[in-house]
Amino acid sequence: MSVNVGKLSAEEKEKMYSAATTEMEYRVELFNKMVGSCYEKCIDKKFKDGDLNVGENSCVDRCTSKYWQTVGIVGQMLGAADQAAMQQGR
Amino acid sequence: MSVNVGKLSAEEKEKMYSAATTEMEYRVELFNKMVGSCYEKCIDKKFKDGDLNVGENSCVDRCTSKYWQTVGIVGQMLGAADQAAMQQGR
Amino acid sequence: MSVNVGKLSAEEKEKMYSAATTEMEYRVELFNKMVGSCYEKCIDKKFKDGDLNVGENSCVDRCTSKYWQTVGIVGQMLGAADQAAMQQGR
Amino acid sequence: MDPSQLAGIPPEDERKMTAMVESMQVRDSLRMYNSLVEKCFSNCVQSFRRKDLEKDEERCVTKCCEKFLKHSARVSLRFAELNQQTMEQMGAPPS
Amino acid sequence: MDPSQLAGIPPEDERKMTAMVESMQVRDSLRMYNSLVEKCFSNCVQSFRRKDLEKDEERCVTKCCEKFLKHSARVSLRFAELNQQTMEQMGAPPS
Amino acid sequence: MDPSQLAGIPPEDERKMTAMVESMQVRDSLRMYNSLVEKCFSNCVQSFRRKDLEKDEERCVTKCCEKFLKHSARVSLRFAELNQQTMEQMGAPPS
Repeated sequence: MSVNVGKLSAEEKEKMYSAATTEMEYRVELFNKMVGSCYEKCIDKKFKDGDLNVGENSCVDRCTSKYWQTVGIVGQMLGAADQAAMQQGR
Repeated sequence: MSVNVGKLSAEEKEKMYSAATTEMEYRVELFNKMVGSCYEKCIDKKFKDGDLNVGENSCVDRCTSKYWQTVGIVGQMLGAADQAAMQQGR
Repeated sequence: MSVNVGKLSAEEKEKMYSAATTEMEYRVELFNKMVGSCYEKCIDKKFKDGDLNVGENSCVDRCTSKYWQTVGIVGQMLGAADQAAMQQGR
Repeated sequence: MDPSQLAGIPPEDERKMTAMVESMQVRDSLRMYNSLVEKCFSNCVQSFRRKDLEKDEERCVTKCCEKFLKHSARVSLRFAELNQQTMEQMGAPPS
Repeated sequence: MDPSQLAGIPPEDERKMTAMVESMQVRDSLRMYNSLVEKCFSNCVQSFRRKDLEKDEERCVTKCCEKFLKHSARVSLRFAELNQQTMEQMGAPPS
Repeated sequence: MDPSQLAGIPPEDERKMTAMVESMQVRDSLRMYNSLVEKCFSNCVQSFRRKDLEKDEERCVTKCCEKFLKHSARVSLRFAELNQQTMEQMGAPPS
């Protein structure tokens, strides 16, 4: 998978940087949505305390794990066509 | 409405591409919001089945039609000033 | 705080424009979120009338003031590390 | 970024900045358009027995839109004041 | 922006436009991926007593995803029709 | 995109990449700032009889913010682990 960037044309480089940017944006968004979803599912909104309690901590761990599995299932479902489009973004 | 792109200056071209990008982003967002709104209004969230039933299908058709009319009304309301700004984006 | 732009290198200029863009995007988003939050908190959604009534008007004034104070508190909480990152964007 | 902070800005850079600000404004107003449609549609349209808006749904969308624009204009005034106050408290000269 | 409006577009500009459209499509489909995950997760996953998805949560996510894709495809058809009708009403020649 | 995949990357491109990553991080942390304000405001501020935050609203915003940052840090750890595990399962050498 390693690429010798120095040998690419200006246009190929442009494409590569654009793909890398898109990929990074995708990961940042995935992370942000995971933070948001597990916050909704696990965190008590009364805010008596500034710490996560034991229940919240283990809920967050399970929530991230389940979220990740959901990413996998949805990825499979999006199937061949979209897979191809995503490959480009990778 | 046709434009001879070959005769435009670099700056004019830059402007045109930027306007085309903005316009496309607007349409993609409009489509995505329509998908989201009609999903909320029409789709049963129990997910017993992976197909849309008859009721959901006709709800989606009417929902998109009503959404489009709403786009028209809001567009008129945004009036002259904003219309001008939008014209630029077109 | 004044900068003589004419004396900057191309790279420094690029950085400055990018920082200015990020800063402007931040302010626009802050404004949009304030509009959205105070809309949810203050505006009656029955839409009998197209005008804001007295109660809504004063609610909006207080809401924006409290929102602004919240921006200040959260900003302090994000603390030294993020403060630094934000400084860059300013 | 206050434009008055920029001394000796060359004309071609100023043009670039202006173009950037303009394109951001167009993009932002189109985004506002889309989100206003979404908001008023979600608040006003509840029935899907026909493909055309009912008279009262139409009226609701109109009022919703009117009200939002007035709300947004009021927040905009307050936002400017709050920005101004904050700048003054920070000891910056009022511009 | 209808490509047919562009007469005499030079090849290098066409390439630039195509690249722009392509990168927008990739970005949009990745965004759709993320929001579909969020939607189906929020609708289907309620219990956090284990770290693996329950069988019925998994089934729910699958159905949710299937249903969303069908919904999205249907809206896409309608969207194209509505665009078409609007262009015709505005007197533009159908393309 | 793992930087180690890039062999022979010229210095000016590396600088460009680094600048891109940095500007994305700044933008993302500012976005996080905005959404944290929105979240804690919406959860903690309910009354609008005065123009200043009540003492308990202020306390709530502080706790809300503290808690969100701890939550976000924990998710960040798990996210890194899950990425790592997935890469190993796909047969890629752990970096």
